[in-house]
Amino acid sequence: MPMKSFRQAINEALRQEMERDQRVVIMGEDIAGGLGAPGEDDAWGGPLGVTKGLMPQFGRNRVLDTPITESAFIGCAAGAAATGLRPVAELMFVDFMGVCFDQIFNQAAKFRYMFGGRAVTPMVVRTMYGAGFRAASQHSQCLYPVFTHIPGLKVAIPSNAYEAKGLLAQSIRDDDPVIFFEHKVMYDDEVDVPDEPYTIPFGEANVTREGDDVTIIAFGRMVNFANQAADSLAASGISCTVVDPRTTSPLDKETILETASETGRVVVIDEAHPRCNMATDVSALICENCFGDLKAPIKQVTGPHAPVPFSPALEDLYVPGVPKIEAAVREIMGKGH
Amino acid sequence: MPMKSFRQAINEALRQEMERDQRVVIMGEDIAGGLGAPGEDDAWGGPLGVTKGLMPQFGRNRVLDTPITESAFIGCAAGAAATGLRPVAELMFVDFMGVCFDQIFNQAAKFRYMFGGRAVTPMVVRTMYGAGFRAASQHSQCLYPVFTHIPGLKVAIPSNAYEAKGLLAQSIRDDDPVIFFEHKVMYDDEVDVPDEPYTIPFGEANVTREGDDVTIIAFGRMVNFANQAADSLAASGISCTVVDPRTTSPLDKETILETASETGRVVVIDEAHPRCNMATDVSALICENCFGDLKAPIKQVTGPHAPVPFSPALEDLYVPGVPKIEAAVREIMGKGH
Amino acid sequence: MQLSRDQLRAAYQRMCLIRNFEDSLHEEFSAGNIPGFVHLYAGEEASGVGVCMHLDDRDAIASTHRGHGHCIAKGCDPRAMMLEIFGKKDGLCGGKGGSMHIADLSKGMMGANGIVGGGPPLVCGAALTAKTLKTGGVAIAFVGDGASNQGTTFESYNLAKVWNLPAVFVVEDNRYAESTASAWSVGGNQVDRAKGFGMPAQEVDGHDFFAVWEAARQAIERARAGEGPSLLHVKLNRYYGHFEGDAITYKGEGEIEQVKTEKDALMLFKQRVTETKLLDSEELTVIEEEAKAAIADCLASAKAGALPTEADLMTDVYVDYKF
Amino acid sequence: MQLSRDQLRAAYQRMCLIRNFEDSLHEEFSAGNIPGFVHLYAGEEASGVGVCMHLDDRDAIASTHRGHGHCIAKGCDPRAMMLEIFGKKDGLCGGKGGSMHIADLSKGMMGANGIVGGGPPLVCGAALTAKTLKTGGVAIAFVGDGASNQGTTFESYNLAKVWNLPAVFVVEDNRYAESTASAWSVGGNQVDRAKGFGMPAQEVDGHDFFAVWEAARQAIERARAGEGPSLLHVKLNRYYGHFEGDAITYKGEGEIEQVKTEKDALMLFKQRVTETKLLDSEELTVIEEEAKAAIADCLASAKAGALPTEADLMTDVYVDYKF
Ligand SMILES: Cc1ncc(C[n+]2csc(CCOP(=O)(O)OP(=O)(O)O)c2C)c(N)n1
Ligand SMILES: Cc1ncc(C[n+]2csc(CCOP(=O)(O)OP(=O)(O)O)c2C)c(N)n1
Ligand SMILES: [Mg+2]
Ligand SMILES: [Mg+2]
Repeated sequence: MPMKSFRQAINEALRQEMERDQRVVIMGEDIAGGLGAPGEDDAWGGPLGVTKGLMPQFGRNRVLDTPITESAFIGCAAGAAATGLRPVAELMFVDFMGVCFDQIFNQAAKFRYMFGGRAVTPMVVRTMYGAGFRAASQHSQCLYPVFTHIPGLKVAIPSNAYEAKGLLAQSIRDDDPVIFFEHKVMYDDEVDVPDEPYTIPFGEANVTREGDDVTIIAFGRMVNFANQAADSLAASGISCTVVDPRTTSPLDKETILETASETGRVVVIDEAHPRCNMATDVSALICENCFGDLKAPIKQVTGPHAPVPFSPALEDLYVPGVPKIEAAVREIMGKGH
Repeated sequence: MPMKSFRQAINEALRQEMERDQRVVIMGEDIAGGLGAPGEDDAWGGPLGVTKGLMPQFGRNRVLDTPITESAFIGCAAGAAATGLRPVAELMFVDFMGVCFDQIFNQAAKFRYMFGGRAVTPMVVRTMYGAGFRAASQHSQCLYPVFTHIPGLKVAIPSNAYEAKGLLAQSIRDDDPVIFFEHKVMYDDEVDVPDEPYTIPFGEANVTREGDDVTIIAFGRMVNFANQAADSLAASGISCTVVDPRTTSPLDKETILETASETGRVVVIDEAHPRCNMATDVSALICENCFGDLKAPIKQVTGPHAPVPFSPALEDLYVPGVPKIEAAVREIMGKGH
Repeated sequence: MQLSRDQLRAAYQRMCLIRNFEDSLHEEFSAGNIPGFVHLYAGEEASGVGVCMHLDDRDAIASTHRGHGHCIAKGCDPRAMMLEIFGKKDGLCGGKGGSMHIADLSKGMMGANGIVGGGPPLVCGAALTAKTLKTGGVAIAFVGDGASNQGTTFESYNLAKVWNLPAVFVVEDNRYAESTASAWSVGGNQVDRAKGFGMPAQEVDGHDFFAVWEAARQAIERARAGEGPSLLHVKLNRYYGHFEGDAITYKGEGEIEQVKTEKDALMLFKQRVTETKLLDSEELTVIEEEAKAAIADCLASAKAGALPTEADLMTDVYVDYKF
Repeated sequence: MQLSRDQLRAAYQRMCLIRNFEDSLHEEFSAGNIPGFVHLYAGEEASGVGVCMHLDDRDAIASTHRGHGHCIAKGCDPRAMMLEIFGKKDGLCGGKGGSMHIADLSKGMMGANGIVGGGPPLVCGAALTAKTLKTGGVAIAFVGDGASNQGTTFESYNLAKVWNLPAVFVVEDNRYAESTASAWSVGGNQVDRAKGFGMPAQEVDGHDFFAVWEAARQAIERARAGEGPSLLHVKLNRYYGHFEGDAITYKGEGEIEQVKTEKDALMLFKQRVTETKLLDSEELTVIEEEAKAAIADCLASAKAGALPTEADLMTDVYVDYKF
């Protein structure tokens, strides 16, 4: 299987779904670029080049550059989805949700319920999240817990290029609004990715490691850190299960509860701020449902309750890394580890 | 002590703080009303009459009616706070956060951190939340978990008129941005409220009942339901501690952990949707920190993962009520209860 | 352009249906039979109907919190609407939406909206669908004077212009947003604002069905012809409070009565068509009575309708989802 | 109105500081010495300085992601700014803000802003403070052409107008938002948009310091006199990419070079003041060299500065908070 970057995998999923279904259109700021300008057309292909090449193939009618107008174009995507298109809108950074959240959570997310089931809103919002890019407080947040909180939305957080391609294809084919999170420091990370189109179903976790001692549940980029931690812990005789839920909404409760019960020890890793986040969500779920099997407190490893600092010196301390995960695992394993 | 309604208590806190400090201004849509109109001035005093009478006393320069322009006026409050006023902005329903969230979470909340501690942003956003008003999906949400998630914001959720007056005075005197949640079905509820100004500190929970068997932690309107449930459970010999954290951010972890450890059995009540909410937040906290003292799973009683339905027949099923709380308590007490 | 007699009858019928629908809701609310927020469109009928007479099912509209009139004008079933407003299971939205969220996408009615300024972006979407799939459709956003100050509205003007979308923005200026006068809240004016975005715009007397109809015809034809968006500033008045329960103390004395006697939309319509002998007053009376009876019948159905049950609480959140 | 020789020297000095600041950042970024997103203001100096020459510490400005020039124009310390951009502990914001969040409220600089359209509402707030506390201050929002399409910007126009705030909106139209031309993205035009909101507006050549200075003088005097907000549409060009790292392939061939040779702001300023004998070219050369040396010195400090440490991570989140 060919190695592909996270960026390529997303580009490929978009391309294949656009080839497959004429109703799929993509829109966003500078997703092609160069509009109205004398120089190169498709000059940008998105701020980090993820959508490059799609405009030349599909034309300006299906690759729609927008003015800087998130509430209008995200709402436009919702309205288009409700009337027959399948738009994929790019919210450049999820940090910008604050200027357009209404169209996502009060409009798109609620159409179906408010309208008594007589609406489908097959739209996707692709968006960048996460710290580590030296992009400071307003371009580094996670915020998927906020979207996960909202009924009517689905939330996908791929942990590598393979996952990204399959989950994005599913997001586009899905009939509900999906928020698709891309970690901005992962775009160059490569794994094997099949050329042919495939989908990964929502609500089915991926167990990336199986072990006996501790279950680590992690999201997005953190899955990779969890895997690394598990590998290194294995060397000191601690065997971990690692669970990548893939989607936070729907959440694969069964796999989470099963793997938690099996080991009886759980660490949840979430890059997001600690309050009302996925670490609390999963911890609470486990504590309510497999209490009897638990041998130790459920540890949460998360970003701190602070905005993301600019200085690399601080940002590196900010992001939960492999050592913190290992330490948490050792802690609940108790003395001697 | 005189009985006052939740509405009166809030009005009184605003009035007293405006009397106390010339820099306090209030702003919002129709908070006085009648602007530019031939009829009564102060015609509305807010959509539910909460700010009635303040404009006649303080004038149009301190009681600022706005056009329908939440992002401009909430951002204006942030900018005014950073430059020397102490604005209290009314976001009529918290459901409208989606058109102005950026000014709250990326601007006001982050100024201090982004600017290296060289900013204070003493603003309050008063806002209505909660179901039960037959106001349907876009006027009934809780959403405080979303604000609680954001570092830099403080979040107060008074459970009755006494709490409302003291917490609002504290919110206005506080030097950080505070989101103040008012449950719309509580405005007519009365309790004893002193005439003189007082504040209730943030991050100090109120233990409204003390008991041995189960700790119930609840927020806002749910505190009253929890108290009722505790009273009725007492009749069947189950003795409950009820904790009202008052603010979700900061959260009084000590009281929560202490009372949880004392009883070893915990039920968390949160009207909000179940994912990434305060029920998960508090459950996870307890599970991580007093696991050894727990005798039973931590139960969560929350609103469902669905938008709030309009039909009273459905909305009544939607809101977590006293019977559900009692059932949860009985469930973790085990057989025989 | 000239309206046929059939069209005139249809227009009057819709206006009468709306008036009766709203008048009965006013009574029912006062009697305590309807919960929640109810915003009535009585007085503004000529606008919704004048615009929607040019539309068919491939065309879409997005409405506001004051949505009943737009719904009826766009062809939604008043009975199902009434059931909805009463929170009944057979309501147009299964009782889940209520007055502020009535919608019928099969009729191109994209929903009333509880969020002021919520509709215009959605209309850009419907217009984009029409343009992309070449359906020949257009999309209309109804925007209150209050909503005309919301950022989402301005952004939609610009997006529609820049993308040359088949969209029309109808600013229904009933002189108040809640208790606040548009004379105060609107900096500049609606027509100049539209021109600032490069859109043609005109002011229209919203009591005059024929004026609305003609202005809408031009705007909609323009959009259908691929010539892009435009705006109508429709000036009119609402007869009831902002929402039911509003004491309306902010209005001037006799303000509503004067409008009712001098330029009621139904009255003006009737005068015009009888004076010009397009329709005779008997057939108009028949239409009025039929409308009255029809709404009374809807009301009876709504009162008799069954409530939704626990089984309905968690349906329709998603098309499919693993809970 | 006439600028004094001292004012002219000060203006040229600030423009030179900005140019050198940005040119060195460009080099440092290319050398891999600065992380993150860096947006340079080189080429646009006449705008920030032409406006801010009218301001003092009671006045406030809100900037954009492209904020360095506004900071320097408003009197922020370039050394502390440079330390900030290098993420150092003694940076203007303790290293926590970085290029996109530089601020100094003590100088009335309310912050660069990572959110396009984030600033205008904040400026309404600063203007409200000035009006309420009667400080005599005014507040200026710098708005990119791209940001001019954001709803927050339009809402702020209206709020400033309706509340008659002492505010000025300076739309710095450098012809591009990222790679997208304003000729495409802006429906209508800036001046007509302002007029649509009832605000006076004028177009200004942003390469010409004197034109900006004079237009800003009028707008700011108007605001100070309590006559309300207005707008300037300043047309100019940026010399570098949208952010550092941008290959700028969307621009036409020779587009930047032509501006540089024909209407560079510093060049035009120098021509004008020497031709009119307001300043002589020797003193200008001294200013240039001093600016160059000053920035080199800032850069040295920035490189030598200490990094923040773990102890700094959780400070400044709140004024006080019980964790
Ligand atoms: C974003 C938002 N802000 C405020 C409100 C509360 N609200 C509901 S209707 C209304 C007034 C709307 O006025 P206008 O647009 O003129 O419509 P009208 O009621 O006159 O038909 C307001 C402020 C809301 N629903 N949504
Ligand atoms: C709300 C929001 N949307 C998009 C962006 C990404 N972005 C940053 S700068 C920029 C272009 C801004 O263009 P303009 O306002 O013309 O300013 P210029 O860069 O030309 O100075 C964009 C799209 C953002 N930071 N915030
Ligand atoms: Mg109105
Ligand atoms: Mg620009």
